[in-house]
Amino acid sequence: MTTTLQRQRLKGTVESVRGGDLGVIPVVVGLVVIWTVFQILNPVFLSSRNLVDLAMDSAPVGIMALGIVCVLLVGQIDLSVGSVSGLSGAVLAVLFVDQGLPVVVAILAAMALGALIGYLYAQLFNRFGVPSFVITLAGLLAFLGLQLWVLRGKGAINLPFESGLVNFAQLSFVPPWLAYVFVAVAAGWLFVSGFLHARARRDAGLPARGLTGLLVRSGALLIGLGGVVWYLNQARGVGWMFVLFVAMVLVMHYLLARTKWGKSVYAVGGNVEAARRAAINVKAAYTSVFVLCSTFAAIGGILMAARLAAANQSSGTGDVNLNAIAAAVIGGTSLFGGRGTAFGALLGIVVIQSISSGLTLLNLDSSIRFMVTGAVLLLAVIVDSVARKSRTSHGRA
Amino acid sequence: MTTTLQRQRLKGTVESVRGGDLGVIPVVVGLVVIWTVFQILNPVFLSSRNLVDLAMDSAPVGIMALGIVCVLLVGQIDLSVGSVSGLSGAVLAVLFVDQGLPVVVAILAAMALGALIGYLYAQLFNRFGVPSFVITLAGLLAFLGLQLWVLRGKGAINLPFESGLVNFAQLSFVPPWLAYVFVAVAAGWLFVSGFLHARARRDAGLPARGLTGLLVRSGALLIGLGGVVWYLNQARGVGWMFVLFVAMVLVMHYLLARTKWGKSVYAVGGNVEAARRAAINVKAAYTSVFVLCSTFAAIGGILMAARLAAANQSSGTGDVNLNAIAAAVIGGTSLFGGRGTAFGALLGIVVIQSISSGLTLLNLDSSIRFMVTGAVLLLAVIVDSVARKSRTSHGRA
Amino acid sequence: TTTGGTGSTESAKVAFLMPDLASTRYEQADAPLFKAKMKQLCPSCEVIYQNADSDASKQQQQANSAMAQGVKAIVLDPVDSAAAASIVKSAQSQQIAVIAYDRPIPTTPADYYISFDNEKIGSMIGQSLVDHLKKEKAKGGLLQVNGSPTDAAAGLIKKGIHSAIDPSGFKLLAEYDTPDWQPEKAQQWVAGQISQFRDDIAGVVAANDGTAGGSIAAFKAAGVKVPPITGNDAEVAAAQRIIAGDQYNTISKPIKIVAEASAVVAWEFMQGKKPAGKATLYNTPSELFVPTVVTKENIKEVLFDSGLMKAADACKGEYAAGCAELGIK
Amino acid sequence: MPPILSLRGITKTFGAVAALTDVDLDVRAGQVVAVVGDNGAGKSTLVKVLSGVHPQDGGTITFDGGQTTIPTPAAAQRLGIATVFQDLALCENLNVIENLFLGQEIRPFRLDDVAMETRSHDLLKQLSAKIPNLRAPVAGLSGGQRQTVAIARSLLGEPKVIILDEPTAALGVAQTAEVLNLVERLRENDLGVIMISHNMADVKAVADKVAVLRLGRNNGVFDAAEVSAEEIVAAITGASDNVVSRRAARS
Amino acid sequence: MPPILSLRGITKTFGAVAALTDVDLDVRAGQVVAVVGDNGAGKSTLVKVLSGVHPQDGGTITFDGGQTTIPTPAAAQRLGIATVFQDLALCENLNVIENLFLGQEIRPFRLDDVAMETRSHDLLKQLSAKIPNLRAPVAGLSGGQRQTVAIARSLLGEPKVIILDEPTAALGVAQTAEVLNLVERLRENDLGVIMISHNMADVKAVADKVAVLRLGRNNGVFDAAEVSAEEIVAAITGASDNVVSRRAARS
Ligand SMILES: Nc1ncnc2c1ncn2[C@@H]1O[C@H](COP(=O)(O)OP(=O)(O)OP(=O)(O)O)[C@@H](O)[C@H]1O
Ligand SMILES: Nc1ncnc2c1ncn2[C@@H]1O[C@H](COP(=O)(O)OP(=O)(O)OP(=O)(O)O)[C@@H](O)[C@H]1O
Ligand SMILES: O[C@@H]1[C@@H](O)[C@H](O)OC[C@H]1O
Ligand SMILES: [Mg+2]
Ligand SMILES: [Mg+2]
Repeated sequence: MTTTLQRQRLKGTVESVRGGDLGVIPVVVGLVVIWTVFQILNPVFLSSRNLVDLAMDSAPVGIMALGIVCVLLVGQIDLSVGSVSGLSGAVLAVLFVDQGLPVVVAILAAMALGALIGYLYAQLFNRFGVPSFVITLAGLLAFLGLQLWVLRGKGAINLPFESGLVNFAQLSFVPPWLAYVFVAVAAGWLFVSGFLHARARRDAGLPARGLTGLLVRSGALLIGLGGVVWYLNQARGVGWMFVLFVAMVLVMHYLLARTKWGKSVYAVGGNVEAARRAAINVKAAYTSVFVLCSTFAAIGGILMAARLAAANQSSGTGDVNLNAIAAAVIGGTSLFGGRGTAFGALLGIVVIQSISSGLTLLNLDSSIRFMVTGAVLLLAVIVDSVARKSRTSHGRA
Repeated sequence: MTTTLQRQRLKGTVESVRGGDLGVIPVVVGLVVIWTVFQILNPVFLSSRNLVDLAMDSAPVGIMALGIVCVLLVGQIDLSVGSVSGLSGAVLAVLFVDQGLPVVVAILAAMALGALIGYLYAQLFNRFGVPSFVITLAGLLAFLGLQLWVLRGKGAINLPFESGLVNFAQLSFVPPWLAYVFVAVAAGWLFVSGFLHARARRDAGLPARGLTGLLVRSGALLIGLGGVVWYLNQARGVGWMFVLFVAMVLVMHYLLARTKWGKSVYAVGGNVEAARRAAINVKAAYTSVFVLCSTFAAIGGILMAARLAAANQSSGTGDVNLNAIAAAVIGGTSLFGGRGTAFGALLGIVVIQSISSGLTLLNLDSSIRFMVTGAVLLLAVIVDSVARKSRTSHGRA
Repeated sequence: TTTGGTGSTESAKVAFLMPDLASTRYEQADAPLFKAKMKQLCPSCEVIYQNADSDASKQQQQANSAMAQGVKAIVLDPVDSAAAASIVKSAQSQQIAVIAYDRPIPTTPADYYISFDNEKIGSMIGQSLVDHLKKEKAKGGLLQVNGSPTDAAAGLIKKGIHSAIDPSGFKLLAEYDTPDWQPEKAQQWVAGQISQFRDDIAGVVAANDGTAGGSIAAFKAAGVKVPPITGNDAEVAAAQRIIAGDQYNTISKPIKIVAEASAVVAWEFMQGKKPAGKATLYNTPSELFVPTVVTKENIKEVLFDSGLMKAADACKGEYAAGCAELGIK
Repeated sequence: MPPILSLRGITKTFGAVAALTDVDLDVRAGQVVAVVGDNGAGKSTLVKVLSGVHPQDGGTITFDGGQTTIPTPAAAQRLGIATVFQDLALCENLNVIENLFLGQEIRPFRLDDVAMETRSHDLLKQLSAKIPNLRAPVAGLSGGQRQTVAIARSLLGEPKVIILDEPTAALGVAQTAEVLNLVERLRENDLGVIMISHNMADVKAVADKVAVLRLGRNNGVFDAAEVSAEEIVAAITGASDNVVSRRAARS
Repeated sequence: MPPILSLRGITKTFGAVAALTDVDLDVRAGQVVAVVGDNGAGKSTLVKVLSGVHPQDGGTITFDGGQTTIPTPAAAQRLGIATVFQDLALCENLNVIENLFLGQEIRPFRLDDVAMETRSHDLLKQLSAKIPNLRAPVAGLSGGQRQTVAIARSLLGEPKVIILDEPTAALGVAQTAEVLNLVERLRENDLGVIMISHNMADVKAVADKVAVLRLGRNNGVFDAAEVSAEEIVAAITGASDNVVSRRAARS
């Protein structure tokens, strides 16, 4: 029986690829296209050095996009992550530099403020049913005001370069040997957990991945990730801040895919009435994602301030909001709720930062740069959408 | 039979108000609260003079909000109305001032460009299924770039104060007698059309509004609108630009409520698959709203440039986008499609402009101003949402 | 000291990093002038020009990217003076010279500083207006339209304006930080103040030409006489308004001079030299230039006779008559 | 008389699932063909092919003598095929009248609400519908009320073929009887009717032919008058000894 | 033996529509009560009151001897009331297994997909479900497949009362027979069952009592063994001369 099931499974995979269920493959293809073109236009683009920067720059907004993914998954939105990140950076700077509090206390305070803001949003949403668009638009304005007020009479505050925080965001890289250990552990863990899982499934008479499949998968991870690490190590290596981002992606992936809470988030986004009737605490689900999102925005703001070694009045304004939301959407998260993954945030922000970094290297007029950014963004997503569309026309709407 | 039906109808109305189906009443209540507070804080607020400005300032972004309402009705979004408006103002200025073309030609060209942009969006949406969020985000960037490019080497272009266009947006007001004629015609038309309609319904054996009801309704309009006109006439009166805006609201209201096209828009937003199965040309519906929205954005941009008597590189940036979308949402348009009205755009923009105007008179620090704007916005919408919520809990979800 | 970057001086790279698009000068004046001068000094050198669009993080990315491309010097107009410290640190650790341009970097000394300062600009336009009003024996108070509340440079201009008008004896009726420097916002705010103060407004200090244009439109739209209004940047549109008598002043910054001076300094750094400044400010060898306030009286000489602006651009259509009157050809 | 609608070799797959394989079907004017089959047998997929919702992957459709394709619902409407879908496909935000006339509004540029409301009342009365308020959004309707609205919808226009996918599933006894009456009237008016149903009593009551689908393939076409319910069930389940017959034997 | 669930004077209005007025109902453990009535009679509203979806406006609910309120679905779940809704209420974006275990997942912090998948297979097999792939989103399922999933859902946990709103409406003949078998098993296991149905044959086959709702009010409770289908139909339609009897007379 196992073998027929395995054959079924294989057939399923093949069919699902043929049927257009390509997961993240299209975004990756889009990314490869972008990278190739930029590399042809300027060979610095794929240099280790530039990629090291690209990875570091992705982290703060990427973390914010991770929060946005959660909010979008329940079918809501948060327009205020930019303001919250700016406010959080300002609070951090005032507490740490102006008030001389220990940096850890300042960080925790900024994060707590973020969480509180999310909680406030959730209360307004759950009690009054105000659309989250409006709540967070109000938040966008109000917290920008608060940020200006916190920095009033100061303008900008420098964070000391010597502080661990700034060091973390600018200069601390994983020692090469440790990076390779990480890769090995990841591949090993993927194999062992996959193996145990497959065995449990087989014991229960369910179709399961074969040993070869598991080995290939782990081997691919080992070689792929190992290659990336090796290449980045040609320059300064893998930044700890990027490691933090990836770790957060993995944790969120686990929470969304492998816990009851995660299922409740998808359910609320898919059909809130069905979720309610399944006795899911819908309000708690909303509260959790709003709190997560604002807290992540605060973390993003802290890292942005640390990377800049300064907090100022314009931190978090400009395109931070749109970039965070766009990263989530480009990574395949639906604006209508119920569809998306944590990895999407990672891919999406890498697409956005690649476009930005590639264009930076091209030395264009701002007018042209805006136009090209728009065009490239569109192209990257068209690849993805066409694939998705073929899936829909195959009836997997 | 007619009388029982009439009684039923009356009962229905009473019940529906009691059941929370208050239409626009809650937003109006929110507006009254805002007005009262600002008037107490600064008696200039409700002066004829200030209200005249408020009405004029509402028109450009209000027209853009009208387009947003249409796009939201089909469950899509346009993030680029700001950029399109800025581009349109720039094109107008270049053609009219730099190239010396007749103003009408310049206006038509700018509008045609807007329509073309909408058409382009619709093609990308219909063919590739790219989420409109991403398409219009790309448009936001690309058309901002184009605007900068159109104005390259110039920065800002003055529109002559003497031109009819600038005059229209700044100084031309409806002569008092004509304004009263408009009011009388409106009230008369409301009565006559209502009467004819009621007669047709009665003839068909359907319940219909009674004569008293019709008279009361028209009388209320006559007195209400007449009062407004009288008050504005204490200062400079009713601006033609505001009249244009109101006329566009009325036309859009007619199109949405009383034509086959309007029903198709609501249907696509309510359940696109049901609309498709009802042989509605879904793609045409999307195309029409995207074209409308971008065209309205272009008109808004023309009027903004006219009101400022200049087109510059920052026109249409900043909060123009968010204000247009927020006006639609505050006016009760759902972000998920299928619910909203043209009048919502009018009410929404008046709420937003009232907040902005009220704060303008209060001479606050910008940090406080942002915070207060956020808070007031939220309060205005909470009133509305609470009413809506009571409707939902009455089972009219 | 010039081991940073690759290749010889002949084909060296230099970065020219500008802060925003809100003001058109960076893209339209500073960058082309710098490039032209650089070309003249070193025909084979490459200038990497970037504009950060008011985003300090973006500017940091642009600087990192320039360093990855092996530039030997960076001319930096910081979006945020505090945040620019990171760029200076990082560049100096790679032996890349940083020339602070337009705005200083007070906390971490750069290698050189070339500017006219924004605070000074604020005080000059304010003072010019106050002097004019006193001469005209004007009555009433002033409105102050500042730049973006999130823009550090706007903060400096604002400070400068206050230094001129606070002791002037004219009452400050109200002031406003214009979000994103948007002329439309300035217009709406000024319109509100017109409703409120009517004839009490003796003049308006607007922080740049865009907000000045918005203020003027507000008076026109209210059907009220336009009082004297300041500006800053010497845009063509502002020159036209000055010619037409709608705007009182603007300020012309010697962009050509600073841009070219910075090119010369950058080239010296690229060759491994260490130019000494004319002065020392913020612990940095510095060179400061003085801008010129432009009014109807001197617009011909300052803007047109000097070749900064072409009559063909400004004297079109309705402005032809005004130009003729002032003898601008 | 040739069939008004004739399918040959219709095939449709969804990813790995072959919903229809090589299906044939003929419907004549004035004939009621019941299509029956197990859950997931492909009945609704067949309906969707005929109504232009999901065009087939292979096979041919002949309508009114000529070979044709039905790429969209609009094409189906043009041919004269009206459909009541199993999942109803109503717009929850629109009211009953708007749903009834969706896409077929009277007077496109100045909607004639009087005519539409009158017509709605007539149509629904004919189906014994109990709907308190035609001007309330369908979101508040009961399951059977919605089904009645969907059925009434299909009677607008002048269709030549009507396809009903489980039309009586949610209907009360009275409404079911009315729908069966209606189907008989449609036959009298020379329309072709395809009715999907799981209810053998209803099938036996109105169908002329019974076509059985099993696992996406034809599994026999029977003359309704001659076949017994047990035989149909056997064709559906693929065995004469099945849970239905066992239940029947038990009681 | 006292009823496990007992309703007195339940009232519920939606705006102008009085969906339920003064409704009483009793269900005992080990008893199957069929609730029948015309479309819009208020059956589903009654179900929603009992499952905490729309709390009643007036009246009392007694469960297991004590008076109680059911303000939310979670409260219903805590009491031990499981419901299959007429509109099914599945999450289209989740797969069959996820829908089955929604809100009742095994091992909240490290989901046990092996156990859940095994259990799903068992449950669905018991209902003769034909579902090609349990890991595909329910969006692609046929009407009957969805209904089977919804029914299977209600059997998880340890309910004391199961409410089925038109459980067999979309089911094939085999699946219908399985569900009727299931209902009988539930009775044997001493659960209380409320079954809404329009199908008199099904009602007669498994119900112990038949409660009729008409226009939102009680219209009689009958002993299933003693009442004829015609009598029930007469109570539903409010007249012994009705369209059903006329059809029956005609054929
Ligand atoms: N859009 C779709 N995507 C994927 N699979 C689908 C889709 N639509 C139908 N299927 C599959 O095709 C098969 C046939 O489905 P169909 O709806 O035609 O069945 P049916 O005979 O109508 O069943 P029922 O009696 O339950 O309504 C089923 O296995 C179903 O899961
Ligand atoms: N959420 C709601 N909002 C407004 N009216 C409602 C709502 N739900 C039900 N109704 C109305 O209440 C009445 C009873 O509806 P209910 O769904 O209980 O009927 P039912 O007996 O289940 O009918 P069916 O057999 O058609 O399923 C109907 O007239 C319906 O229109
Ligand atoms: O000229 C001004 C510039 O100095 C300032 O930094 O930014 C705004 C401009 O208008
Ligand atoms: Mg079906
Ligand atoms: Mg029901």
